[in-house]
Amino acid sequence: MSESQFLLEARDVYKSFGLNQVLKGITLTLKSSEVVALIGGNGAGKSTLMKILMGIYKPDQGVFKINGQSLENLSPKKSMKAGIYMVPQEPMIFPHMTVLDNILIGFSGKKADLEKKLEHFYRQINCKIDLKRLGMTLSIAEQQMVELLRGLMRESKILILDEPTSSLTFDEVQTLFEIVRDLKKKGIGIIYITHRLAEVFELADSICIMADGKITLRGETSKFTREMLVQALLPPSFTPASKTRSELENKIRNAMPILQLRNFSGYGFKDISFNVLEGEIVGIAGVVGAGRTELANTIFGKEIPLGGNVILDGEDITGRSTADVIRMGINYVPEDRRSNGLFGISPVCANITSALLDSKITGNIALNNAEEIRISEKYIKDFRIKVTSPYQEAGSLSGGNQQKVVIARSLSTMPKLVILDEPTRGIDAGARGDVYKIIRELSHTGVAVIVISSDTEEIIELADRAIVFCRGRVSAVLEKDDINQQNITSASFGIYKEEANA
Amino acid sequence: MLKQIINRYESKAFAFLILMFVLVSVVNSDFLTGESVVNCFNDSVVFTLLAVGSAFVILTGEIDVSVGSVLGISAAVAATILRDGGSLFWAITMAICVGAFFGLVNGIGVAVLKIPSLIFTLGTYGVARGMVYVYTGGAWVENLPAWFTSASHSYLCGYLTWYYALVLVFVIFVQFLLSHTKKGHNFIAVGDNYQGAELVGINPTQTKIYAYVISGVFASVAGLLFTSRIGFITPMSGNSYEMKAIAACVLGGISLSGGLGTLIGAAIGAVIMTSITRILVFLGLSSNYDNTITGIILIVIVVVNTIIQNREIVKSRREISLKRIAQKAFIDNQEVSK
Amino acid sequence: MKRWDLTLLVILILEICIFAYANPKFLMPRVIFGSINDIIPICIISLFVTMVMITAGIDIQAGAVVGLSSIIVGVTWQDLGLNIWVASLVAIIIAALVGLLTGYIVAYYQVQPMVVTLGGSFLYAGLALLISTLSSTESYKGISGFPESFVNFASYRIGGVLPVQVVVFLVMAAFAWFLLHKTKYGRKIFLIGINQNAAEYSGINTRFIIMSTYVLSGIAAAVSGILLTSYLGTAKSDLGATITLPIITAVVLGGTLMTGGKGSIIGTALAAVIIGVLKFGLPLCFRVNMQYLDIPVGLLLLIVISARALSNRPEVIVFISNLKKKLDSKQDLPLIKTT
Amino acid sequence: GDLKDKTVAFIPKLTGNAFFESANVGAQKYSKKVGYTVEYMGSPNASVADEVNVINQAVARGVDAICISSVDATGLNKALADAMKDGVTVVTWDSDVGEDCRTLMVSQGTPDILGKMLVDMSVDALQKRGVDPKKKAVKYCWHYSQATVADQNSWQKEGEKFIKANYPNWVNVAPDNYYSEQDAEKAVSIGASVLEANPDIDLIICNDSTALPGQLTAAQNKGLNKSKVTITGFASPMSIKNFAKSDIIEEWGLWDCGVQGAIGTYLGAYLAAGNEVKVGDEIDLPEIGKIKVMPNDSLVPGSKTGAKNNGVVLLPERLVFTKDNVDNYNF
Ligand SMILES: Nc1ncnc2c1ncn2[C@@H]1O[C@H](COP(=O)(O)OP(=O)(O)OP(=O)(O)O)[C@@H](O)[C@H]1O
Ligand SMILES: Nc1ncnc2c1ncn2[C@@H]1O[C@H](COP(=O)(O)OP(=O)(O)OP(=O)(O)O)[C@@H](O)[C@H]1O
Ligand SMILES: [Mg+2]
Ligand SMILES: [Mg+2]
Repeated sequence: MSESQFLLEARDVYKSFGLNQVLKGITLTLKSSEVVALIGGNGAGKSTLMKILMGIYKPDQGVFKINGQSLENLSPKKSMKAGIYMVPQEPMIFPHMTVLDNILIGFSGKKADLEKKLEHFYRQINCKIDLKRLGMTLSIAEQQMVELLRGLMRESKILILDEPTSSLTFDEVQTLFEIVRDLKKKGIGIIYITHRLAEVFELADSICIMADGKITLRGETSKFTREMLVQALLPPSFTPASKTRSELENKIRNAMPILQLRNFSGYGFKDISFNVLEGEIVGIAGVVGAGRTELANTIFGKEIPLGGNVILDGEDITGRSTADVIRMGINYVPEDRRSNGLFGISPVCANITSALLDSKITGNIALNNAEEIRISEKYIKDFRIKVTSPYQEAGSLSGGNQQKVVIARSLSTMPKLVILDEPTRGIDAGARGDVYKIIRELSHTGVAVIVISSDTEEIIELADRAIVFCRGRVSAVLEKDDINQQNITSASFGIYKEEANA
Repeated sequence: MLKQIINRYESKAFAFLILMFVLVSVVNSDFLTGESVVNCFNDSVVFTLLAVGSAFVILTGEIDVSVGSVLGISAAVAATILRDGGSLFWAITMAICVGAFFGLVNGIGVAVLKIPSLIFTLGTYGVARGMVYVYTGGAWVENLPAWFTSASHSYLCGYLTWYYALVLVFVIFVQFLLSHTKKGHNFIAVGDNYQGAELVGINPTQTKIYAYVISGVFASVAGLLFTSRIGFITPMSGNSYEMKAIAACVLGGISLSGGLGTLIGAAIGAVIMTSITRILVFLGLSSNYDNTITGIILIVIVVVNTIIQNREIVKSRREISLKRIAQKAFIDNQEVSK
Repeated sequence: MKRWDLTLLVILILEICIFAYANPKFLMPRVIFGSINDIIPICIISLFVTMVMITAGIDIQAGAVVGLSSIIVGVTWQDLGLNIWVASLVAIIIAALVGLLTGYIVAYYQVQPMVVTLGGSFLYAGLALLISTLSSTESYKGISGFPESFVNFASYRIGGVLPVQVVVFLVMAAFAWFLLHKTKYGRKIFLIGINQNAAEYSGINTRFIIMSTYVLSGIAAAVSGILLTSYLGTAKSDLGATITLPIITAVVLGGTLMTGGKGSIIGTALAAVIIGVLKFGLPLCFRVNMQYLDIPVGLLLLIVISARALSNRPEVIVFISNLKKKLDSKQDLPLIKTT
Repeated sequence: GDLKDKTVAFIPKLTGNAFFESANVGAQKYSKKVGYTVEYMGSPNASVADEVNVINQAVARGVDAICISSVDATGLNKALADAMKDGVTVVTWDSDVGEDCRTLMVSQGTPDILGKMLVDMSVDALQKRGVDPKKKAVKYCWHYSQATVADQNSWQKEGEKFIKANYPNWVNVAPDNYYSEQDAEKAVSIGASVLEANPDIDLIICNDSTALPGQLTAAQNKGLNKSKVTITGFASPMSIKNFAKSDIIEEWGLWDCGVQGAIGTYLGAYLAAGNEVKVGDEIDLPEIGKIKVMPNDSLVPGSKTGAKNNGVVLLPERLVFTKDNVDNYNF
């Protein structure tokens, strides 16, 4: 009976997609009241393993046991019956259903009871989404919330959270942590997948590191240090880039403002005024729904402004079309890579040059293939994008490399200002380092950069100046030395007082 | 509750139908005799079944262009049996088997082999139509027993035929199942978000196969009613009905991208589609206008509806955004008042 | 994609070989070119519907536009007294406007293209009939008596062998190929089909491009309508009534993805010819009656598409690659021995 | 010449239509008896492009003669002229093409004969139910397949002319006519609407083989019969038999399309075998009898006739069916 000490056992799991062998004999165990953090680079196979546990993918091979009972031919139905539930990495919302239906679909039982239960969880996670809203009106963050509620409602014995915090902000992450701890007390086993190492130490009982389809390291959290994890995750040749601040400071001090916002208002933000200087990295922090993405979208001509001005290099570009704005010298890396960023079944080179199609560089009428390849290869080299050739399908790249492709696309137009929205969401540590390096190098060349991020560490690491949004307004402007976790957090909730820090 | 009903797309479609009737009555008061109005419904019985069957498939996010041909082959099979003195039971059974068979083939092709539905059903469309010719040798199936054809005009009450009454009750019943049972929800869920449906434990493959089988069976039942109503079967029976069935679904507010719409809507759409022919007669307009008017109604209704819908989506998104900022002001005021 | 084009080429050659074997007459230039005339409208239109479908749209009204342009040629020539070539130009312009309207509704109002063109297929067929009733010639008669130059145009054979229609098709295919695969415009079409949102974030004017593909397909339909009118010597409102589904079949068999983003002009052209040759060869060489042709064409579609879907399955790819490895290793074997 | 090894392609406007299928049955039976071969080739769609396609196929297949009912008066001319250039004999039946693009035409009658026949049947049936067609302002309408179908429209035109000339007091309630596009479902629906929209209608003429049974079904559904409304038209006897037996219809007509098919294909084989005919000649068909070649202008006034192998052959008789004689026919 020693076996049944495990809530879940998955042994020797193999899985390949065509010729791509993703899982090469994974063994994973989970006890009740245990939080196992599963970490690993993009494409390590974490989500694949979880989808196999959920019965969505069929494994090529593998033994699965729950409480010592072996399970065969898993299907989502069977897995759920066995007490497994996964909150997926990519939210799967039914766009034409209300939030209520979205959460309750697939449940049996009286609707009234279910609603009561739902109310309980709503209060617990402090969720404010209107239950009557349609799925299609939800932002990604809200979608993730709904997914989480679905998971909680299941009251399963084994809960899988696949990067649950990638779109959540600080306070919501804290709420989530409380919930996880609460569940743990109830004896529920949790598999927690994340790219944020801080979360691992805060939450996990034990850690599994996955690389190249295998578990390379496993042990109790107390036995690991942050450095050990980083070491285990990074590719052997990786050298982290260092910040050269003093050099930058001089540059910025004499710089001209590239972008000026004057009382700029739109749907989701109001009265925004700030400048971005040549070569400066401005971080925009804030909680979910603070209106940062809306601001970026409105500057980029995707939504109509409601007042104020956007001035780029002395020229008023308020309300111009996207194509115009790109021509004037702004480019934007959208936050939702899958739906707004990437041309999945198109080659990498076509992705990178897609924003150049209106410029003469790629030819007059006929497409200049040689030039296209030249440009693509330059970025592939500069950004160390891992591809077999510039003709590889972009969708087949790992998340980090996809993100680099999208960034390359926005830089290919030689913009004066780049806005990066959540540039490292869902990206592993290695790729993240690369992206940071790209951003810094960019600012060295005099390009102004705005980084929108919900990851406070990222703002601290990158920004020369941080602007914190709260409910559509600027609640604080933090100069370099004031950028820290506490200030950003308090400002995000609109309770930051400059005097207090002075 | 009342407001909800009024806001439903089906109610608007129904209102449009009534408006059509009123306009015609203004021009030609003969139309107002109950008979003509009720006959608009009676005449739609075949298309109602086709449209409702197609609706199942469309709700799951696929399409079925083989229904017209399946109607043809089922009708030919049933009619031949009846003409040769076979029993009604046998005719019905065989027709439904044929429909279910083609539905199953479609379902397997689309759901299991994952072939785009338009293409796969285009293939079965051709095969089924060709089989009508092979089966009948190109000849008409005529002289069906009178009891079978006269059943099509036996009336439940007034001018309402049994056929339409039964089909209507059936459609309402099926709609009830669709919106109030778990299995019913599956169809819409699969069309709304395939992977999401999979994740919450729905078997999308199975659901799609069901949808196609239902569509095939509905088409074959439509074929039976067609046979009974018409009394003879030509090899071209049901030709191009698939497009009209799809048009009926669209008029009834079913989204071709799946996950949105009701069977009631499809049934109303079918009545609108078939009424156009009749209405022209009453308006004294040449039948030459038939297709033109159908096309205009289809395009205008759908364009207007889409514009309104898209506006509403943008509006609600903007409202939500504005509300978020407004909350801030609210909190500020509170703090100040403290 | 290239692989699929090649597969289609092999299927076509196989088909021709089988037919030629069954009936050597099949290969006589006069016979084979004579038959090609009958499928040219489908071939030409499917080239441009390919572009529409790559943007993730669909055009099922092209057949109706064929009839509309034919009757416009007839009516403007006969009743308005326009020069026949001017009349043809008018037809092309009107078809382009029809495409523009359709494209506008699809691109700017975001109405589902299937619905708009379904409505269009009713509307333009209906309009064609109405226009024909305006003519002084009764609708049933078909407008005829066109000038010799026009009537002879479509049946003219260059060098006495190669029909002009085939040349028109080849020129349009080359044009479409260049446009789609070699220009920036074509690249935009692909990108829009793959991800319209991302294309917008790349600054591509997606709506305009989408609209323009419908204009092109409208023009292609008009060209086909004019060719048909010239070939038959008569203008009728129902000329294209039966070609819609064959067009879609050709485009998809040619490897165009229904969801957009993938497709090839060469593939479409080959597929259109495959279907045409099948429809001609079966009656000629195997005495299949034309009314049964839906079955083999339907089956061809089902088999080819199913085979393709299966061959793209991971299991099958693995199997094939294992097979390849085995074959390779077998070939290696003697080498090892000798060394 | 010998007809033995001659092959004739028998081409209908469309397949799957009762009229053409019956004609084919007649042609096949007769060819077996006489000893030539008939191949039935056609498209399920009545479209010019499709029919040209069928002609090209027949020529490519190497038939000796084509016997065709054209969907379009001019659209086939070029294809048929090309076929003749290739040495294929072209005969038309039922529906003609340009007179120089074929040899003989086997006609069921000129449009005015058939138009008049429709009106005559109507008048007879009206009289039988006690209506005086000379006195009463008979309300009538036409219901057939489509405004684009050549022969049906030409009969309607001539019939209408005949009515205007002989029964000027009649009233056409729908001068634009009703069309049901050979769609049976639509024929019933239109049929019912016609009866409802015009409750006092006296006469409906359905010169289309789908429209007639559809219209009769509608009348039957409404509980009408031949004493309340007169419906007549062209359709095969088999398809209307049951309606006649239940007294929904008094009489309807057609010609013996089986004989027409037989004559057409025979003439095709006969001319292909090298025989020559000219206007005025009589051809002796086994079991059918002698038929006379007439000039083309007996069908279309003003048309020319070639010196040899060109002209028109008229079917000897057109048939009117009633419930008493319908059992004598099986097509
Ligand atoms: N449905 C699929 N078909 C083919 N390949 C797939 C499929 N799903 C995943 N893969 C491949 O399997 C590998 C592992 O993917 P997976 O999503 O499991 O990685 P992950 O560890 O979750 O990465 P991330 O941290 O980016 O979420 C990747 O190379 C991916 O391309
Ligand atoms: N109804 C909607 N339909 C589509 N997108 C929406 C809708 N509502 C919001 N969004 C998008 O969701 C995203 C998140 O908006 P939000 O106001 O939360 O911006 P944010 O401050 O950048 O927050 P986040 O941290 O989630 O990026 C934005 O891209 C916004 O445009
Ligand atoms: Mg993952
Ligand atoms: Mg954002």
